[in-house]
Amino acid sequence: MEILLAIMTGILYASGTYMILRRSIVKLIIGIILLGNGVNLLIFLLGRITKGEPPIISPELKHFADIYADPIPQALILTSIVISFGLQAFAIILVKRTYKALHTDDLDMLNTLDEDS
Amino acid sequence: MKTLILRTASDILLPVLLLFSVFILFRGHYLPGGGFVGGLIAAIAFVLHAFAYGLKNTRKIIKIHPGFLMPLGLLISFGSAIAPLVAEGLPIMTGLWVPGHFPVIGKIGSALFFDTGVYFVVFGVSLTIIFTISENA
Amino acid sequence: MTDIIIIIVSILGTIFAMLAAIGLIRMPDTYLRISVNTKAATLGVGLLLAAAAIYFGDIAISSRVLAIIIFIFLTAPIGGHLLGRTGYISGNELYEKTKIDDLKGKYNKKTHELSSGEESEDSDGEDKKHS
Amino acid sequence: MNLYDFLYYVILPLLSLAMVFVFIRFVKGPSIVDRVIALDLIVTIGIGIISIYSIINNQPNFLDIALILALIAFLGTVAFTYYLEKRDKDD
Amino acid sequence: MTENIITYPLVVHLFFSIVLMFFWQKIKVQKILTIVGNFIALGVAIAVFIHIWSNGTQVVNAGNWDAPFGIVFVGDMLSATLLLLTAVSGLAVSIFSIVSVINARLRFGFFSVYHFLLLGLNGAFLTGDIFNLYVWFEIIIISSFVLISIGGEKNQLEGAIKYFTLNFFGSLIFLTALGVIYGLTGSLNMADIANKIKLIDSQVLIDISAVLFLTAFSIKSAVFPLNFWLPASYHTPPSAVSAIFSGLLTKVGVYALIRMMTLIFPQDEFLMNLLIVLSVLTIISGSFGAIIQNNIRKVFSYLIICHIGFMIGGLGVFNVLAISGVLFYLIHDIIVKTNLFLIGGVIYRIKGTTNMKKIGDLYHSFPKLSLLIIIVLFSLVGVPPLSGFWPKISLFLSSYNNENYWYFGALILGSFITLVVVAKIWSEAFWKKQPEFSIRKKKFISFGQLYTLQKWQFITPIAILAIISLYIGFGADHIQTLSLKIAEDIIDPQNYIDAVLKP
Amino acid sequence: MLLFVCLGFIFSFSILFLHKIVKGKLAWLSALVPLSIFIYFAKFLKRVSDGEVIRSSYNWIPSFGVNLDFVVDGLSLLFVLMISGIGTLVFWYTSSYLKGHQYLDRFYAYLGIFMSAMLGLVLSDNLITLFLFWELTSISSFFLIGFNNESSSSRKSALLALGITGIGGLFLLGAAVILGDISSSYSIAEIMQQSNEVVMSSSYIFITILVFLAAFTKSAQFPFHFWLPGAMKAPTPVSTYLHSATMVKAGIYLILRFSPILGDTYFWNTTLMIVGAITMLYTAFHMLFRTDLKAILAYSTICALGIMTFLTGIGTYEALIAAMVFIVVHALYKASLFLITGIIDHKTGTRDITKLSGLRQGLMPVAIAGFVAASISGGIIPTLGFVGKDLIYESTLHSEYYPYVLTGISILTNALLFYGGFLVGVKPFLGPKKEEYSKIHLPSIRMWLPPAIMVTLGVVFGLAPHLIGDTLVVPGSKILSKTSEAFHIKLWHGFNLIFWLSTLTITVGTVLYFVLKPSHALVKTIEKLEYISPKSIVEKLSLLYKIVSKYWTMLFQNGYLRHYVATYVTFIIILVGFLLYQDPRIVIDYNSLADLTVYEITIIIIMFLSTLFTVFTPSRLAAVASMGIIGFAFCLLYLFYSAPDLAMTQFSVDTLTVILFVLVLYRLPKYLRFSKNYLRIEHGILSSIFGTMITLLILKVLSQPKKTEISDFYAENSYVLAKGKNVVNVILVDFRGTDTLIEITVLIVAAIGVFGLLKLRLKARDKK
Amino acid sequence: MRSQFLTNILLMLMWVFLTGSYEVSSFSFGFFIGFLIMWIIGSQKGGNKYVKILPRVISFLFYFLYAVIVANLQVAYEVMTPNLNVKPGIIKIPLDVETNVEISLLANLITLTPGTLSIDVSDDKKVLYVHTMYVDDKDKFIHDIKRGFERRILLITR
Ligand code: NA
Ligand code: NA
Repeated sequence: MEILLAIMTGILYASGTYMILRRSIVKLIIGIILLGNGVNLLIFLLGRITKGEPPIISPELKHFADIYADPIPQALILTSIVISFGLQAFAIILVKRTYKALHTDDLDMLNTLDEDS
Repeated sequence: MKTLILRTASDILLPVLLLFSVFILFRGHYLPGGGFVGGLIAAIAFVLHAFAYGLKNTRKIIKIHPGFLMPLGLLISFGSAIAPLVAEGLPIMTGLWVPGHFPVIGKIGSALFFDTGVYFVVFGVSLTIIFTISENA
Repeated sequence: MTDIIIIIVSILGTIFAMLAAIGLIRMPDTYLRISVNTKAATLGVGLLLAAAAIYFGDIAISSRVLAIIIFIFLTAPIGGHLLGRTGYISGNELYEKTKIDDLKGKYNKKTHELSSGEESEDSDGEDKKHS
Repeated sequence: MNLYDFLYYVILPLLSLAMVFVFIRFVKGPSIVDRVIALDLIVTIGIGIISIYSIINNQPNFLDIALILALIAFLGTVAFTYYLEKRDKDD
Repeated sequence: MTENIITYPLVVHLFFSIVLMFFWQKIKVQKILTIVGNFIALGVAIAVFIHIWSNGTQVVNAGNWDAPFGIVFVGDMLSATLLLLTAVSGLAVSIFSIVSVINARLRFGFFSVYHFLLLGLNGAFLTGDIFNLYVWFEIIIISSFVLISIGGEKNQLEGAIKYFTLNFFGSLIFLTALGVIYGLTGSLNMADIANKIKLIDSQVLIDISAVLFLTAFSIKSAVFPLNFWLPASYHTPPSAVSAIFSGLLTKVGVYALIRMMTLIFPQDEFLMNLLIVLSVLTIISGSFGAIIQNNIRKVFSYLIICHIGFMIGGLGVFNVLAISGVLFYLIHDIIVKTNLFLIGGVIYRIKGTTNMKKIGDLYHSFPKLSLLIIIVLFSLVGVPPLSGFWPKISLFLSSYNNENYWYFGALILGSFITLVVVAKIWSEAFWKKQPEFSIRKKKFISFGQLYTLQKWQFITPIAILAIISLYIGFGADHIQTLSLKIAEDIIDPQNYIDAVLKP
Repeated sequence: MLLFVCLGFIFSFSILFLHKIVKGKLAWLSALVPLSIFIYFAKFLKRVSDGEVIRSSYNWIPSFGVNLDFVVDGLSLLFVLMISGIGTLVFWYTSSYLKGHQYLDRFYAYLGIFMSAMLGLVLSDNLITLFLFWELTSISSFFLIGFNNESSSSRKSALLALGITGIGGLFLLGAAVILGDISSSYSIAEIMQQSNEVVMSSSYIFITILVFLAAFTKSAQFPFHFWLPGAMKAPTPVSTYLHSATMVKAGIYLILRFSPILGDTYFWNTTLMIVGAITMLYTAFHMLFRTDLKAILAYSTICALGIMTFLTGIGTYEALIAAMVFIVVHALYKASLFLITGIIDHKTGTRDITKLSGLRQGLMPVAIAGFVAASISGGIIPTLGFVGKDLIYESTLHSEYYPYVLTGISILTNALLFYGGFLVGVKPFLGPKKEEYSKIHLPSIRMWLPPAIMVTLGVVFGLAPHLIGDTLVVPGSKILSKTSEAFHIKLWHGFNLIFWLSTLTITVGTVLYFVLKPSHALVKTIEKLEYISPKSIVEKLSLLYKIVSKYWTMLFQNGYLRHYVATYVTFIIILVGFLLYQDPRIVIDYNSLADLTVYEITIIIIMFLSTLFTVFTPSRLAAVASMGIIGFAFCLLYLFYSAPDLAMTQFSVDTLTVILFVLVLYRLPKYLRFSKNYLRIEHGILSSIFGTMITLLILKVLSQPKKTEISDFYAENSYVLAKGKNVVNVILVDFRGTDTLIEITVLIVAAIGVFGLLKLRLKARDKK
Repeated sequence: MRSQFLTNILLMLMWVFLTGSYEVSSFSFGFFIGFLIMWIIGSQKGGNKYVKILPRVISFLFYFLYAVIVANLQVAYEVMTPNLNVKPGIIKIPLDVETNVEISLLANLITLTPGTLSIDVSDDKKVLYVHTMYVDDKDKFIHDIKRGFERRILLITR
């Protein structure tokens, strides 16, 4: 299963990157979200996965009796999801503002800047 | 959206979802949940209301401005983070616990306050973002 | 004994879920698909949840499962209504064999106000011309 | 065949299959409303899968996720219809 | 107990950002609060510095969980120095922003976000946990992102989108690296990682994670070819914002590179060579960019890149002398680069543009201000004995002795181009007669129209920072002693590891 | 001593407050500053002539080994007295020359800085301090050349001069640093002790090259000479002081100072001789093609500098003495000629030699001074010039290498210098008086007395060469050539070979003076060859540099975001790919992997297909909906792999994101297919490689064993110590609570940002 | 005021229900939470009515359950048989129910019953548009609805 997930992670990275490389800002944001998912999956996988044993101690126990999933990657991913949410929200609004200012979704219209002014 | 059916539903769902969000918040230390998801659900409750009734009406029914919830929540979390520092000279984030055991919540300690702060922040942030967007959509 | 009940309930649930899925593929227009979705799936998932409630047999868990089921039954038709309405407004075509369309022309194109068509025949007629 | 095996080898695969069917509709569309219907149904079937999965793993906690899914997925549908309506209004 | 003092800078900034949020619309209160807050922060930073100077590395286990189980804050001399510099720049820029940032911006939480930014910077300098570092980075990014884009004119939005996307990419790589390092060591505590990484048998994997970290931090610090976001975005926001960006933001990346290179991957040949190559390219690229620009702020942006090259090259040489040079340069650079953009702001305020082709005559009209500015510009160039000069001794020498001749040459090139560019700025903006056309905006309140107090608010921070750079130059002995002390301290990772893990 | 070295700095700084005085009638008082320095240092003459070396040391930056160590020996005192003496005269002269100038105060400030820098430079015993003052001379020179800053050619010349001397300075720093490292001290005296180690070290050639580059750029040696004629854009006192008498000699000083350390090798001597000779000849001939007085003087200055380099290159005791004497000779006559030119320019408004004649009427004292100066320059007995020339021929004839060739070159150059000196110092005063110059009368004494004093000194020293020889030149040379041999400089050696050579020189010079007539046609001729001159080559190179810069910057910083991203990705691919290629082994223990089940595969397939769908669907909304499915698939995946909290969070965040998207999207236009096909393919390939690499990386990491110390600690203590059973939540609010605190802060900032981004603009618009 | 209190009690019960802990502390905490929620969302329009009707709605759910099962059997037949025999149509049904809750209830109920889907209620609340799979006789269909569900709802709500 890890192999499949590793491939899936690769696909997410690839498709996210591909989307970022498009000219549409909306696609850019979609790409960012895909990459965000991809990296979460990567952390999840590299922290090793365990089936059906959530890191929650049973009500009657004081610590785990059995194997359990590594909680650290989960906590990290949670944090990363929340942070990405903040960033994505802002990015989405940025797109909107940009569209309002420029009336285009085309990133290539945003290249005036780097030339010598 | 001007649809009667949705409005009726959102009337029912709003308090239920809020209740549920608090539930999710408090059980977080023992079971899946916590301040983050709780806060999101609370926000979603109002978002649903806003979809049904429009933003103006939703604003009317919220007593506390969401913009105020953000610093408030952060203050709560911040307070529980530095409480040990101020009170006992312990490092920040050190857990302080009230003796005793409570249903659902379990033990009451600074961690709970911390998570409550998270709840408010997430609630406030999500509402602020969504309200701002819909106002300027 | 509970095992058998669970098996039966879960089979039923699965069948209904499968029905909804197949229905979604087979049905020729949006409205029919919504119909299938709202009904079969709701029942199916309700049964599957019930299976879990039976399995755990704990009052706290059962009450939670009940809450989920209530919730699904509450929201599913509202979702169906919203989708149907939106589908109509955004002009999803009706199946070719559709016989009657009382809704035709009743939505105001700008405001999406829905008239009952009861006030006067004239306005009704005008709306028809529009569409 | 005990209960777990049955759920594991019969029910879950069937539900997965159902999900794939729905996904086919999602891809086919044709209209965005059809896609949203499919999305909604996928989540609904997912809730079913979760409840079976919680039995298999003897983890009642998983049902909470089903609860959250049920609550929130509905909002997704509302959002999409809201969008479609608004878009139509302004065109 | 006393070690808790190192967390005070965080407490102060977080506290003030919260309080500022409560005074959302009250601009006057906000202005006072932010000044008070930054003064307190400076006081705390000085106290922290003295404390660490006299008591050695301080470690706070947040949550009272022993390392490596909780998050640790580690204050060594390196952190203390950077905290102090952050506080100084932070205060200067806050004074500057009181007059230079328009009220509309202030009404939208400018100062609050500003304190969040400083909070992030302080946190990044203090944390001893790699994931925590990521989180601090994110608060830095989002704050800077907000500061860049609020008030979004077209070019600001353009800058913001590029800034966002490329920095997001940096975060992505950071997280990827984090995942790899966690997968390899099962730890997030940097000291612990440093210990555990030695036990990994696959050098290639260590190198890959190093390269990924390096990429992430290089994006932050604008190392070629990962620097594109910087010139694309630094000249768009208000000068106060650019000032804090240019002074501190890229330096966080450099700091992270220093930590990573000295603590986690010390003496890694591959990394060292890579850093040298990158530094040469960065210097060249920065100098290329700087020479062709006409906009002063853009010139400064490219100079930032060029000088980042100086620093990472020294890191690549990796010996006590080179690292002391890097640290000295870092100290100098934070103060001077902050000041440069403040100066850019004043020029903008006077002329309504920072395009060299369109301005002139500053020397004639503002002789004393010009004098102040030339001190800063010469500090930047490293005219001896001003601040930029001294670290070059260490860098020249260490690169030559280490046979990094390309880097040696690049240092000369970079220094030379900086000189030429600064002379060009002087010649164009200060000497030349004001050209005919003036693009001053209609409602623009120019410098001459300001009240005296406001003028002083513009000038004071520049003067303070200029005096500090003069101190760095003339009191180079102090700075060099400090840099050497830090360099000797960090070059042996065991010092840090022992302080954190208390064997 | 420090006080006197820094007196100029103090003076300049005080001008900030005293600018009114300095600008006013009392401006001439500022000459007291150099004068007091002159007097202070003159007191050392006795001790120095006794062979004493006076040191004074001030601690400054011991951690760098940088101290303000000053040493007064023959060489430095010679320079110090020249700097402060000529400085006095120039300061004095300036008070009249720039009388009433708006920025006279600034001018004095620059001069003051320059003077101190120059003093520091020649007095420093510490290489870094020397470099410090060296740079300050370049900087102050920049300000002085650009003094007329409204003229674009002034600014350009200033930039050029700074550019050339600036890069030279950096080379000097390089040399200083390496030298300091080899001998573990920056003290020149100490390095001199270890000159053997330096010469034997592997860095010797490199150091020497750096020193040469520094010296040649500063002293305008071929091919770096071209900045100097341009620097003559500066007001005349500057040309006098910096660009003939003092600063340009800093390079010569440097070579002299370093000759006991680096000298006496084949490389050292030949390089200096060759460069010196080329410079001498090249610029001497150039002199023939100039009509501007200052230009003639500029080229003759370079020529003289060439001679000095050349002499240092010969490197013998006599040659060093000759060089030092020639420095004094040149300073005296060249400074005078410049000041005289300044007077002419001031009075007639032109410096064109073809237009000037008959100025002796009305300017008699100036004319006399001019004649004497020309005589010194031409080496006519009994001036110091004669002494100097004698010494030159003596050294060339006794040179180790090619004595006759060297002597020939020297004769030719000296003859041309003779010509140049008379052209400037004599020709304008001869001939018929022109109408337009009839009203010319003698300027203020402050202007004509300084040159008069200097030429008088030139004669006095000529008659009594021991005045400088025994006190300064010989003691200085002894140190430089590490000898204690006595040497007495004399005016008259009898009718020996050298005398005849001098006579020959003067004869050739005289012939040239009468045969050659400066004309504009000649100027035109030389301008035709300009394109191959070092100046134009350097200008072309700098243009090329700019073009390359532009090309490079446009190549990388081209404004296209996707180009940037592609570069980032490529960067990672190259590095990580390279490393993976080094060790491509991936060993996976298949037993340790989780089993595959139908539902997992289904989820993965759905995730995969919806990812593809998201990427390729032409409908934006469908893409968003598809993102919803991906999010849901993630939710299930997290659930299957024991992460219920993640599943919850992922799904709720995803829904919220979809809502945001939906709220924002409906205003946006439909997706357009913007990108060109080849770009799509290119990006597709790039992305696929990136993705593949990530997959390989994951598999490679997974083949390593996992360490669980920390997770185990959490598992053990989550409930016991932190009182929570949901370990993930305990981590979030307790073990790693700080992360969470900052994470919610991030959210708040994002919200503030959203608020500001959407609202601020509206307000601004409202204001209109 | 009274209805507010009722809602508060209802929320408290739900809390107990969710937590599955039937202790005094749980009840009191639930009441407290409910009170807070009521305070935050303030005087919400329609809240009063919701309070009165909620118990009836819950009892009605069981009727829904029955209806849903019947509905599904029909759909199952339609889906599984090879030919599509549907003759769909959208039909306008005049309403006698008046309150929002009644209308919503009716609409949702219709949606959950055999072959029908409520699409929308007209803005003047006079008619309900229903999509149905089988239109054989329009008038009979309207009559069935009015006699069946609408009457039942009115019976319960009034
Ligand atoms: Na704690
Ligand atoms: Na139905």
